[in-house]
Amino acid sequence: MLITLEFSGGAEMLFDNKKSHEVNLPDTEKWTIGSLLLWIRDNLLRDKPELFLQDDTIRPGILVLINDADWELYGQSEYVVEAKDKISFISTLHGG
Amino acid sequence: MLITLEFSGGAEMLFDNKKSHEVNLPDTEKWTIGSLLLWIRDNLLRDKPELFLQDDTIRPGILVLINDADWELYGQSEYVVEAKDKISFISTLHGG
Amino acid sequence: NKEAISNLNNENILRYSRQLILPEIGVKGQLRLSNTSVLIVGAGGLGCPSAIYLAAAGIGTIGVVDYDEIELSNLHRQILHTESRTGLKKSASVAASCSNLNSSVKCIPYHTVLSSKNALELINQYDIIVDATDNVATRYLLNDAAVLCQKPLVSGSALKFEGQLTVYNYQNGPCFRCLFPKPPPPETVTNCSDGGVLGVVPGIIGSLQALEVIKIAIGLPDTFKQRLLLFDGLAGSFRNIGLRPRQKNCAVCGDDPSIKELIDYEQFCGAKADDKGKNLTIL
Amino acid sequence: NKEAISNLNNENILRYSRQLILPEIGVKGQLRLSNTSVLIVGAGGLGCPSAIYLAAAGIGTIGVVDYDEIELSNLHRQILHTESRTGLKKSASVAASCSNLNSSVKCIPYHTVLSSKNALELINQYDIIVDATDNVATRYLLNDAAVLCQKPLVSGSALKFEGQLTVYNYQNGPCFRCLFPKPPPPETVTNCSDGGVLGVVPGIIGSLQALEVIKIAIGLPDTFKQRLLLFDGLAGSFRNIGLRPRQKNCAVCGDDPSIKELIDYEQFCGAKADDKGKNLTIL
Ligand SMILES: [Zn+2]
Ligand SMILES: [Zn+2]
Repeated sequence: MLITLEFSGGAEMLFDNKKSHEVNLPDTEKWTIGSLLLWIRDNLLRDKPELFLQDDTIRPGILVLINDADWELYGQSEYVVEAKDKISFISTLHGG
Repeated sequence: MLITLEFSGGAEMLFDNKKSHEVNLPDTEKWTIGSLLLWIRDNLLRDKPELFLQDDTIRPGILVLINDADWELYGQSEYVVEAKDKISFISTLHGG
Repeated sequence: NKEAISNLNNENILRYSRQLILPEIGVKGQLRLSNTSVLIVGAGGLGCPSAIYLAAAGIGTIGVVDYDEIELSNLHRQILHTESRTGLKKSASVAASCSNLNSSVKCIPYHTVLSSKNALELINQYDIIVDATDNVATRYLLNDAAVLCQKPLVSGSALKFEGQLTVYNYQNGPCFRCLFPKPPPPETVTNCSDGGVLGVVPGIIGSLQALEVIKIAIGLPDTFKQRLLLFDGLAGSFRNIGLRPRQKNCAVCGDDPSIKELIDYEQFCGAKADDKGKNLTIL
Repeated sequence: NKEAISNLNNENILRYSRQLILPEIGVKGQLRLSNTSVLIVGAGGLGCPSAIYLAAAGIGTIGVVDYDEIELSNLHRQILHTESRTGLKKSASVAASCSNLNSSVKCIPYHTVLSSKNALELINQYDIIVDATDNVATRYLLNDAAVLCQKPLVSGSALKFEGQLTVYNYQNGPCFRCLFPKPPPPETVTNCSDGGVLGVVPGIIGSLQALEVIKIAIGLPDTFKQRLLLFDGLAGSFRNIGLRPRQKNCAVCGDDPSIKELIDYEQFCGAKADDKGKNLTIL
C-alpha cells in the first residue's frame, strides 16, 4: 500500500532532512497509525528514536496530521491507514 | 452536472459579491469553457456583461483557472468541463 | 474603565481613508479598532511586523513586553529597531517606531520578563494577546494566562524557513494545551539562536498575526481559530490544517481544569524562558 | 563593473549570524546577497516591507523609485514612512529607514516617474526588479523593460483584502504579457485609492516579494516562476496556481517579438500611470 509521509518543523532532521517520503507498506496486515509509527521507527528512523517516539507513541510537541487534518479528529493512533493517505508529522516551532 | 464557479480579485463584484457559486449545468449538451462563459453571462451575470466578456470570450485582465491551473494549460475555451470541476475567474490586481 | 472612542476626527478620517472605504471595516470597524487594546509579548522577529501593522491600522492601545536589549544580531529580522538603538530596550524601541508612524496610538512598553507573577495583571488590561515569543516556557505561560483571563491568543512562530500561525482560546476553540498537553523534551527544541531563521519568515508570520488581531477586533469570521497555517518559505507553500476542537479534558481550558492559577513554567518545560541559554536539564 | 565582495567582516558575521547558520544560506549565500542589487519600483504598501526585509537580509544595493511625496493617508500601510516625514519624498524616506537598520547596504533613492525614457537605463544597473507599483500602465512598462534587459521581475499586488504574487521573466518562465497580452479595459481597474486596501495585506505580499528576491539572489529553487499565489485575507486562504509557460507568440518575450523598445504605456492601457487620477478615457 503506497502512502506519503511528510515531516516538517524540524522533524525532517530525523529522516535525512527529507520532508516527503513515498513509502510502500507491506500488505500483510491492517495498518493503523499506531503500527505505522513503529514501522517508521524500524524502517525510516536513522537514530535517536526517542526524539520521535516515547512509550511507543509520538513524542510531545509533534502534531500528527491525516490528510491535512489533526489526527485527533480521526481517533489518533487507532485510525486505519488507507492507500494514498498523506500522514504528516509537524514539529511545533517556538522561535520568533 | 454540478460544478463550482469562483470569482475573485474584484470579478466577484459582478456576481452579487459572492466569491463561490455551486451551479448545476443542464445535461443537455457537452459543456466547454466557451459555452460555459455564455451560460454565465445569461444566467449569473447581473449587469454590465462587457466587464466580464468581450467578443464572447473572457475580457482582458481576467485569468481563467481550471482546478487551480491556468486554462491555457488545458486548451482555453475548448476544454470540456467535467462534473465537480472548479472553474475560477481571477481579476488581476494592480494596487500596491 | 476606559472611555470608548465614539467618533473619528478629520485627521483620522484622512489617515484611515483607504481602509474606511472597505465595507468590512467602515467607520464602525475603525472605531472598534480604536477601542481595542492589544498586548504583544515579544519585541523581536514576530513582534516588530505585528506591532507596526497594528499601529498603522489604528489599534487604540498597544502594549509591548520584552526584557531584552537590542543586539546587532537581531537586526536581520527585527525591523523596527535601528543600528543607533543597539543596547537600548527592545520594548521602548518598538513603541517609539509605532508612535513615529501613528501618534494617535497609545504605545506602552514593558521592559520586563513575562512571569507567573506579572502575567495575569498585565494580560487582564488588554483585549487581545499576541504570542510573539521565542521559547516553550513562555508559550505555555502565555497560553495559561490567556485562558485564565479569557483573552484570545494569536500565536505565531518561525524557525529557519518555516512558520506557523494559529489562534488559541477564541470562540470556544482549542488552546495550546489542548493540542500539546505535555511540553516537548527540551533536547528536541531548537531556537532561532541555534537553528537560525531567515528574517522575512517571521516578518510574514508576524504580519499575518496582525491581520488575525484586526479580524478578531472587528468581529470578522474565518480567523485561524481551530486552524493552523503551515508556511514553508523554501517551497513557497502554505497549508491550512484543521485542528481538534477544545478538549474537555484540557488541564487549563477543559470542563474540570486542574490548572487554576499560573505555575512554574521553566520547571514544567525543563527549559529556561529565553532563547539564549542551554536547557536547564543540561546545566 | 562593480567590484565583488568576497568576504564578510566581523561585524557582518555577527549581524547575519542567525541566517548564516542556515545551510541554504551560509557564507556563500550571504556573499551572493551582498553582491546583488535590487531595484524596487514603488515606495508604497508593497515597497516598504520589501525594502526593509531586503536591507535586513543584507542585499548589497537597493534602488527605490517613486515620484510621490508622503501623505497622511499612506501611513495605514506604508510603514517605513513617519508622521514627521509627510510631504517629503517617499523614495528618500524608504532609503533612510533602510539605512537606519543596515548602514552597510547601499540605498539609492530615485525621486522620479518611471517612464519609457528612463526605465531601461535604470533597470540595466540592477540584477533583480521588484514590481511594487500601483497601476496597470507602469506594470506593462516594467514588464517590457525587465524582458528587454533580461532581469527577473518579482511582481506583487494588493487590493482590499486580497493579494497576488508571482515572478515574471525568470528561468525561461512567462512574462506579464504572456498572461495578459491585452490590457484590461480601464473601467474595470480598481486602485487602492478608490477600492481601498487593508494595510497589512500589501505588508504580507511585499514581505513575500522580499523572500522571492532572496531566493533568486541565492539561486534557491521553488520560486514563484510560472506560479501565482492568491491570498485572500478575509478567508485566510492561500492558493498556489500553476501558470502557462513562456508563450512563443508573446509580443515582448516570444520567439519573434514585435516590441523591441519601450512604447507609450499610458496610451496602450488607456489609463494614467498613477493610482490617483481618473482614467484617460473618461477625461
Ligand atoms: Zn485547552
Ligand atoms: Zn511574454
